[in-house]
Amino acid sequence: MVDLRVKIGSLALKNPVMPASGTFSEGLARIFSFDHLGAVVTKTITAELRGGNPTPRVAEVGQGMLNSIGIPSKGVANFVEHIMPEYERFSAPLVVSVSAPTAELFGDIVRQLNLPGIAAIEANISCPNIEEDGKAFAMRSKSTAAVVRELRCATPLPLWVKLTPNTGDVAAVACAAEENGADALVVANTVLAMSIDIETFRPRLGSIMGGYSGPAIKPIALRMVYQCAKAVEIPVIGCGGIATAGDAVEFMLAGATAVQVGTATFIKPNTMLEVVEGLSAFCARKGIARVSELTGAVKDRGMHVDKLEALP
Amino acid sequence: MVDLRVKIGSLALKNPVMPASGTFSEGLARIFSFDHLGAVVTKTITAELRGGNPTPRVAEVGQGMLNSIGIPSKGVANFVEHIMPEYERFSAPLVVSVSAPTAELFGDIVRQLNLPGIAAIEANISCPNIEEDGKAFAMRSKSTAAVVRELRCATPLPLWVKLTPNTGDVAAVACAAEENGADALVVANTVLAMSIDIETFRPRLGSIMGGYSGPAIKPIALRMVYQCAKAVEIPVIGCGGIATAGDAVEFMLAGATAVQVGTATFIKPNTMLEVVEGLSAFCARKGIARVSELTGAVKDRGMHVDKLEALP
Amino acid sequence: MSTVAYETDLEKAVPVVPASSPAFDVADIEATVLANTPVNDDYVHMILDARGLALSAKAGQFFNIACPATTRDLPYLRRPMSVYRVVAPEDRVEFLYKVTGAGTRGLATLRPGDRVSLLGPLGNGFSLDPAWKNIVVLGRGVGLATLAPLAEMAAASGIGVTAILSARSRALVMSVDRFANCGERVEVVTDDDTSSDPVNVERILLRLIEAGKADAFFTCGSNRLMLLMKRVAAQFGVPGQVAMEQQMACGLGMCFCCVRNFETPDGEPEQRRVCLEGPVFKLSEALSW
Amino acid sequence: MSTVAYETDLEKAVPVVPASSPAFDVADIEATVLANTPVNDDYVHMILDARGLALSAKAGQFFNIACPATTRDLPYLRRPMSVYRVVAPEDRVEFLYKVTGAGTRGLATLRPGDRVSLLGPLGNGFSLDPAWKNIVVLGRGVGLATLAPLAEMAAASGIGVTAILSARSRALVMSVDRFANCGERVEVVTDDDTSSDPVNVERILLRLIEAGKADAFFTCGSNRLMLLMKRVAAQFGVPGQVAMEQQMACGLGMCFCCVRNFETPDGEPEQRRVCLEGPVFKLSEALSW
Ligand SMILES: Cc1cc2nc3c(=O)[nH]c(=O)nc-3n(C[C@H](O)[C@H](O)[C@H](O)COP(=O)(O)OP(=O)(O)OC[C@H]3O[C@@H](n4cnc5c(N)ncnc54)[C@H](O)[C@@H]3O)c2cc1C
Ligand SMILES: Cc1cc2nc3c(=O)[nH]c(=O)nc-3n(C[C@H](O)[C@H](O)[C@H](O)COP(=O)(O)OP(=O)(O)OC[C@H]3O[C@@H](n4cnc5c(N)ncnc54)[C@H](O)[C@@H]3O)c2cc1C
Ligand SMILES: Cc1cc2nc3c(=O)[nH]c(=O)nc-3n(C[C@H](O)[C@H](O)[C@H](O)COP(=O)(O)O)c2cc1C
Ligand SMILES: Cc1cc2nc3c(=O)[nH]c(=O)nc-3n(C[C@H](O)[C@H](O)[C@H](O)COP(=O)(O)O)c2cc1C
Ligand code: FES
Ligand code: FES
Repeated sequence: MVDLRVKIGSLALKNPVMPASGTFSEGLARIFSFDHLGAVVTKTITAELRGGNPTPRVAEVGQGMLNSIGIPSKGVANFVEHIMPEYERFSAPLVVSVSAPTAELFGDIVRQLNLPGIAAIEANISCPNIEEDGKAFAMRSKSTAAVVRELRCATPLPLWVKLTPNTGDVAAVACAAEENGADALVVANTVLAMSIDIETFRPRLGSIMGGYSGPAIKPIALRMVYQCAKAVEIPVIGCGGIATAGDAVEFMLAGATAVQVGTATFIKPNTMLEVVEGLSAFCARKGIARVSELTGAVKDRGMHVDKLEALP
Repeated sequence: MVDLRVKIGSLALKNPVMPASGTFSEGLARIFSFDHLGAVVTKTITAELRGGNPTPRVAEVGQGMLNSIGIPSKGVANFVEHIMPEYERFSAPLVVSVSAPTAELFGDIVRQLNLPGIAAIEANISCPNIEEDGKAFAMRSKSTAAVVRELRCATPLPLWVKLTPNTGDVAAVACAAEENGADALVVANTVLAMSIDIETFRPRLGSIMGGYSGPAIKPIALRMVYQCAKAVEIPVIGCGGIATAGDAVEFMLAGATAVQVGTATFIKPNTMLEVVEGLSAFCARKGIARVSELTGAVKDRGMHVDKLEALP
Repeated sequence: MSTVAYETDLEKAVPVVPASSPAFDVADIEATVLANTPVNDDYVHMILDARGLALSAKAGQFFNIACPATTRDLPYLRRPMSVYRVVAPEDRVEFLYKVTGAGTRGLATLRPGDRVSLLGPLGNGFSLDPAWKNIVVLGRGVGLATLAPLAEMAAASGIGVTAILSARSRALVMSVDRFANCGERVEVVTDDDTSSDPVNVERILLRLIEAGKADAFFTCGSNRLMLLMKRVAAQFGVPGQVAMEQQMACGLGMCFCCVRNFETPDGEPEQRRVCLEGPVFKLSEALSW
Repeated sequence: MSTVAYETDLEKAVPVVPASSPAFDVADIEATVLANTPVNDDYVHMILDARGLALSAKAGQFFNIACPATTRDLPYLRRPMSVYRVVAPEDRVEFLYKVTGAGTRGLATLRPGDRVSLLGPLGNGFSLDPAWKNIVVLGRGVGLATLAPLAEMAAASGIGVTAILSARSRALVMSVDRFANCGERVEVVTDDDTSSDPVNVERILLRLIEAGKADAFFTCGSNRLMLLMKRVAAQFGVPGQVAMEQQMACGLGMCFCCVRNFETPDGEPEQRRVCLEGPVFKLSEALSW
């Protein structure tokens, strides 16, 4: 029997597999029980009520998709009253993803979520900081440091910080999050991208640009997990294009302690279960007793990164 | 007859299709004549002699590839004596891609290339600036400004500046290049990425990380072309994942004046010819007299970018 | 399946899905193609051998189908398809689709014996009020695929059906036999002879209302016809249902890709997910698309 | 073809490739599959109907083949494959490949009548010195596919051939008939009976040199055997050629993906492109891989 347990800081998970925020809801419980998952992660919620983006909100592009869902939200009270109870019957720890337009408001929302039944907070800081120039917090070390510091003061819960792949220096942002009290990093969110319908000349998304996800972004997310895991001591949770157990192994080898499955669930709702089972089978075949041994086990010693590639 | 001519600043091209640097050589002339192309662009050359990177230098990842070729170079003299003459027999203007480790050395190399037979210089500034912290010039506006200023003083030839998609703010870098005298921008180079062999636990590339290219990166490059074309007045040349005439149309709608075809040539050596013919057929069907009318013709008026996406 | 393992062949995972548990009302199953035959230039009729939950699909519900890659296309997302017919005792689920883009081109390459992944049944189907005696079904294009099983369900409940089938030309009207077979009155209106003109369709609806043949309205497949039916329904207080389409990713209410605007009974605007809250909605709450 | 149009169906472009011009010695052609038959558990023999330049391929040259997508794999890059046989008068080009990963799994799904894109002929093939009377060919695994046409080419030039075929077991030695048919001496050595042991292979080589049957050495398919042959060749001054493999993208010398290290005659290290400068190299300049 392979030991699938992993630890994200103080939080023990029965296995390293969980959904990515926004690609998962109670609806999936119509297909399998969340008891099989390492954790569940909610769609990002905000304190303010938010409507939705214009349609179309999705475009298929190659082996991936663009979305411009944005973060429609019915607020914290609605979440606590209506959404949270849906997860009570499952043993998987509940991670709540939150967002806010200023560091202070980030503090406010997590203070409202210091509740039994919530195992950790995932701060989606890939959203614009409206107090500065509107760039996402996670684009720069400085704004990341500020928001994480605020969050750290505001919650005693384990604090996961989710980074954006759109920054030029993800390792520096990762360090800023660690130094200011993050317990773990989620690497990463969607890649900003675009598609145009050449028949109508119109952007394929109602919001012109949107987030690219799915297998196509896997090598980019994997590279960032590798860079972040080298840069920080706290656990890194890999996310981006994971669709098979082999992908999960690859992210763990690169340095991830756990993985999040996003878009793949849309293509094959059972993906997370298959990843759990496949990780176990892989370790068994390789004679690996604990899945956690995979973390950072990439054999890169003696290898060097080419200095003439465009290294951020 | 559709008019396929486009102008990149003062340089008139018979059509908007050319190869991307490093994905093209005289070898392709064994399959078709370069007279059919808008321009030819050489593999990046450097002044200093450079050996190659360790193998493996290529990995197939989904609908794209990673490469860690780096920039092996036999120097300028070898280029002028042995490579340039190979292109003399073709009517397509010759664009020479150059790179250097400091702004000053960038100046030095282009001074040696002020030769008849060279129609333009493409500065590949996605290479590390060894005088600063080793980050690629094109990662930041400041280092971009410095190197473009130097280049502008050093050459009277049309100066194209090729940007990296790995920066967090490509539009700002584009502006820095324009303000300092670039005649055109090439958007963009490969995306830094990684892949690990889960059987051997070893990185798939000898240099651990490498450049991601092919259809998988198209929506990212397209987004950057759109952002850059909105930000600058000079022509933008689109590059990244273009494999069909439809892709070329998409890049032109987003704001590109011309396009470069890279990896697709490896998959289908005739791709550039097919794109030229396909552009003509597309315009004919749509009743468009000049292909240049496609540039920036995306119908985005009245549409707005969602502020809650991770906008760089 | 369009999901692909790029990597080393990995141990085949055995999913731990207790599909028989009552809490689980949706399943991702592998069905086997029995037939996949063009009905005319555009439309293909696919018959699958399926098991389990799939056989419980009701009129108006749909499946999210994984479309195979071809030499030309690599469809990534699944495609939602209304159930066209279920013959539960024979383990058969059928679809009728129009070959349009990457996904349906892929579906069209399936041969008998091929396997296809089917997620469902999804969404809320049509509902029939036992008090109704006669209903009117108005459809166009591929909307007929969605309405055909509704007509049969009504017939099975002893509800009379008048079907108004609209199309460009007579040759393109499909499923006339399916509608007629269950003893329904069928009116075919076409663009060719201008009988599909809204004015004429409205005249037919009014006639049916007058004749007491319109206890409820049902429509699918045309925005224009939906708006017409909605107006007439409001005017005469006829209850109605419409099956909507919207681009989807998950089909399960998770991604919020498939929202459309609706109006609540008090006239407030509201975004709803077509996959979860629909695809069948109250005609009175539906808005133009 | 693994290139795929994700977008709207675009006007089919007519390439302006003057394939008949003498300057153009490589072409990307569509060949038709005549047969694609397993020869044993691992290997498949593919026979294509091809035209034009493809029929000029020589032993040691190769084609870069576009492998079809399957439900499991979406190979993106082309795969280089040595020409196994060309029967120009019958428009036939043949390959022998081992089913290994995404590309060859895709190839294995091809059926007679299917089309496959073939770029070539590429690279430099083997060369024979008319002064040679007898050569020795040493191969293992899929390397035999590369060497088989060389043996035939030699036989056609009146050069005697001794073929040493190495394999895990007798059952896995392919093409023995192809080698034997052209009147060659064939020695099969296997791991099973330890006859494939380097010591034994060296003994055979020495015997052939002594017997005057080794005017030149040729090898493909095994690093170990290549090193052995290189050592013996150097010791006895026998000229030699080796066909190398390396992962490729373009196959045309453009991308520099396929470099390997070699040593020049003066012992200097040098990187060369296997696709352009090779795949056949002087044995004396080849290095271990
Ligand atoms: C609930 C529901 C039931 C449906 N039932 C049927 C049916 O029974 N028969 C049938 O032929 N079609 C049906 N459709 C439309 C179907 O899902 C396909 O989208 C459509 O056939 C075109 O897909 P494609 O892959 O061929 O085209 P593509 O151009 O490749 O599609 C690109 C993307 O746009 C989406 N898309 C394109 N057209 C539509 C549309 N009309 N509605 C929703 N998304 C669209 C596709 O799903 C895909 O994500 C239904 C749609 C919905 C939402
Ligand atoms: C000049 C030349 C001639 C060849 N001739 C033959 C032949 O006649 N028969 C045959 O079976 N194979 C031959 N090969 C190897 C062949 O190109 C394939 O790479 C190999 O069959 C495995 O490909 P795959 O797609 O099944 O495996 P995958 O694991 O999917 O391959 C992944 C990548 O690695 C590359 N790769 C894997 N193995 C090799 C290899 N041994 N050499 C080069 N690249 C490799 C593939 O091309 C691909 O880019 C030849 C290679 C070269 C360079
Ligand atoms: C439809 C959709 C909605 C998403 N919503 C959110 C969200 O609310 N909060 C968030 O942090 N990430 C969100 N994401 C990003 C995912 O959590 C994930 O980071 C990204 O999709 C990359 O992983 P994947 O390739 O496995 O999908 C969303 C992604 C998709 C596709
Ligand atoms: C094998 C290979 C080598 C490359 N070498 C160079 C180079 O020397 N200089 C350069 O500016 N870009 C180089 N590039 C990047 C391409 O020019 C192009 O920007 C990138 O591949 C994206 O375009 P594509 O997706 O069409 O390939 C190289 C790309 C590949 C795949
Ligand atoms: S398709 Fe995902 S919510 Fe409807
Ligand atoms: S494969 Fe491109 S240079 Fe050899």
